[in-house]
Amino acid sequence: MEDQIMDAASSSGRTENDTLFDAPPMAEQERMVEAVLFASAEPVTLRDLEGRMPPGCNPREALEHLRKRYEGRGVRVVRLGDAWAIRTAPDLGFLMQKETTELRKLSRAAIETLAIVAYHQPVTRAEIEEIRGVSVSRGTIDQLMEMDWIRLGRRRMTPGRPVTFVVTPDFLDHFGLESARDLPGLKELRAAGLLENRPPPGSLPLGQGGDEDDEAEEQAELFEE
Amino acid sequence: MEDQIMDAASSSGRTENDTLFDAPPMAEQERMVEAVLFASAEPVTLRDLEGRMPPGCNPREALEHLRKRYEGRGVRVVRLGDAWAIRTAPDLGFLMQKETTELRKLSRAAIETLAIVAYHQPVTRAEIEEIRGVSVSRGTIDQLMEMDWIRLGRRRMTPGRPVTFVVTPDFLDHFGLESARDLPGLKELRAAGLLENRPPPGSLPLGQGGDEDDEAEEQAELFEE
Amino acid sequence: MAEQTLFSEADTSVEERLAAEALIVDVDGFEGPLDLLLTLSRTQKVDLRKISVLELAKQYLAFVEKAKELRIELAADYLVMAAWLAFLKSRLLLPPDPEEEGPSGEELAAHLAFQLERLQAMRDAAARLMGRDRLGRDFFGRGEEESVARIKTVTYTANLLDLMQAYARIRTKEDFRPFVMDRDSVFTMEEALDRMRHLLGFTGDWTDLISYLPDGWHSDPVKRRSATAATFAASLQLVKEGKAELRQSETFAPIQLRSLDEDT
Repeated sequence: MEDQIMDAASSSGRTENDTLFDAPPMAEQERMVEAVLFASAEPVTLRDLEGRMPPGCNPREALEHLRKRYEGRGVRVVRLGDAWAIRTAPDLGFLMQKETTELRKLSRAAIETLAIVAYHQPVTRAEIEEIRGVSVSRGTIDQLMEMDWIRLGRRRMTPGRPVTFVVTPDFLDHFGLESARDLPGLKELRAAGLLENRPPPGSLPLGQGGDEDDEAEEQAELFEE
Repeated sequence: MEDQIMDAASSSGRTENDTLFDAPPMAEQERMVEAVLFASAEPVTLRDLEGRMPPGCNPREALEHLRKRYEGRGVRVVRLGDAWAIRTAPDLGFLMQKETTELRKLSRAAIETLAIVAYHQPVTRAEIEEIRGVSVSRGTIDQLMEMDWIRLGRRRMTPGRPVTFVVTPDFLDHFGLESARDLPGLKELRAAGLLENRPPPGSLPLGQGGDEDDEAEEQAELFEE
Repeated sequence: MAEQTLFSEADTSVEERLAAEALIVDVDGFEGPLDLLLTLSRTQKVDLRKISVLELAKQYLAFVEKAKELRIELAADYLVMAAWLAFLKSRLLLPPDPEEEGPSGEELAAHLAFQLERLQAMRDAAARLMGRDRLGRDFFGRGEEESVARIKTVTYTANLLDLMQAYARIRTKEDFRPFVMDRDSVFTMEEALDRMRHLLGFTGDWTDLISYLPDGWHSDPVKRRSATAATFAASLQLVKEGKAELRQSETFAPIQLRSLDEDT
């Protein structure tokens, strides 16, 4: 069918009209209209199409072909006032639900808490508070759990048997990590220029003192494959 | 042709498989995939498609049909790793001056670093430095990560367990690559031994050999399907 | 001889001399010694696989010499490379010593050639990559994302950089707080002086200075160090005031103190 249109366009060009002589075949014009409608952020007017396409093109005809081609497909060529656009077929609207999610930046408290869980897991709430230097609100933890980025780990075998938090596979997925072990350490962050400031020379090492051995052991367990 | 497939899908559903029984015909699945891909500016993963389509659908097969259907058209169905997207045909770029986005100017160091990550992935910072013969400046890695063209890979199982870098689906999308295997000249470079991390004989001022076996394996994994 | 290849005016054209000068003046424009070597290797006009590493070493050393003459400061890694190339050159020129350990000159030269070829290959690859049809320039994504407002869910998001920077911020906060002495483990000289003035009266005999440390300051090394220093400083003050005398039998022996105050 395209061949027929192409022939018609080029033969009419050859015989009747000098400006049409150099115009691309209709199939090519249809491709152009298709690409422009797809990539444009707004519906495109005929005049706009004419302005963009090579001289001698007939966007109206190309649009008609394109509209026919998309009949019954998952998307349609629709006319909106004097402009044209490609739109999802109305019966498939149910597939578009995901497009309506609103993205919001995570709060500073949440991202800091998340970072501490990622780097120190399994970590208790008290430990998170000690590292951040401020208390962690219930809501922050709840939010991160609801997002399925952190979950409860094993209880710590210390008095009170506090619950611990670890990151989830969803977290790894979202941040494009193979495992939490792949997070760069402070030295690596600094080397990569991710730390704006440098510590004064001779400052103490950054590691938390205390029961590091204990923790390291537990971490090793957690990170084993 | 689609009709045949449709029949095959629905008849097998009727006779063999209860979960397939309710799956829409393949032509309908193709419409769905078409609608979802058209509606989204970002590549859509196979997993995402599966999640959005009715149970029993086979988006991979639908995608193959759709890809064939759009061959030679103004827009194309392209594969980017595990994700799929619709993109305009490159030969029609001249129509899109309005849509052209100012590409961020990258330094020579950043471009070289990007190429090294793409061809040598997973690659450590030390290896990048060995290949370029200079240290990677502050901010180069940072910039490439911010652009979402490289991300952290698995840590290398060598002393110090250094972090590695790999390229992202966004990188593939930007450069129109179906997968890292399709990097231009990859085969030739590999055949010429230029992607090896050849340990220097004795000690060299520039050398820092890696664990080659480990790395070769990891690379193979990455460049495989 | 090496000078000739780069800097002799007799057999080089004006263009080549200009290029050579540009090399020198623009040494900052090189991304390290390997980049410089790669540029120099182009004067050989051969396949990188057939390059003469010996010739290249000579050119590099001549370059470094010239830079010295012109009093251009070369970064340390250029000088390290120069030293290494001088070593390589001697290895390549001298007959191999059967006694000598380590890789041969040829092996070292081959590896350098490999490094140059690999760097060039990566540069070519980078150029090909950047020359590809690119999203947003040659081909385009959907201009108008469709939004069918059905379910409105709020998704919170953050990227890896946010996460890593947040962590770095927390963990380095400590480094940048204003300097404050940790009062918990510091025993001041004033405190020590108070304590010793009080205790000195009861000890007419020579007494080990350590016995003046307050209770609870012995075991923790940080506290012990602070208390010892304060007590020692306080004892010096007492000696200065003529209220006590100090003695030590030999280096590192215990320091002993006794009261001089006859009245108390």
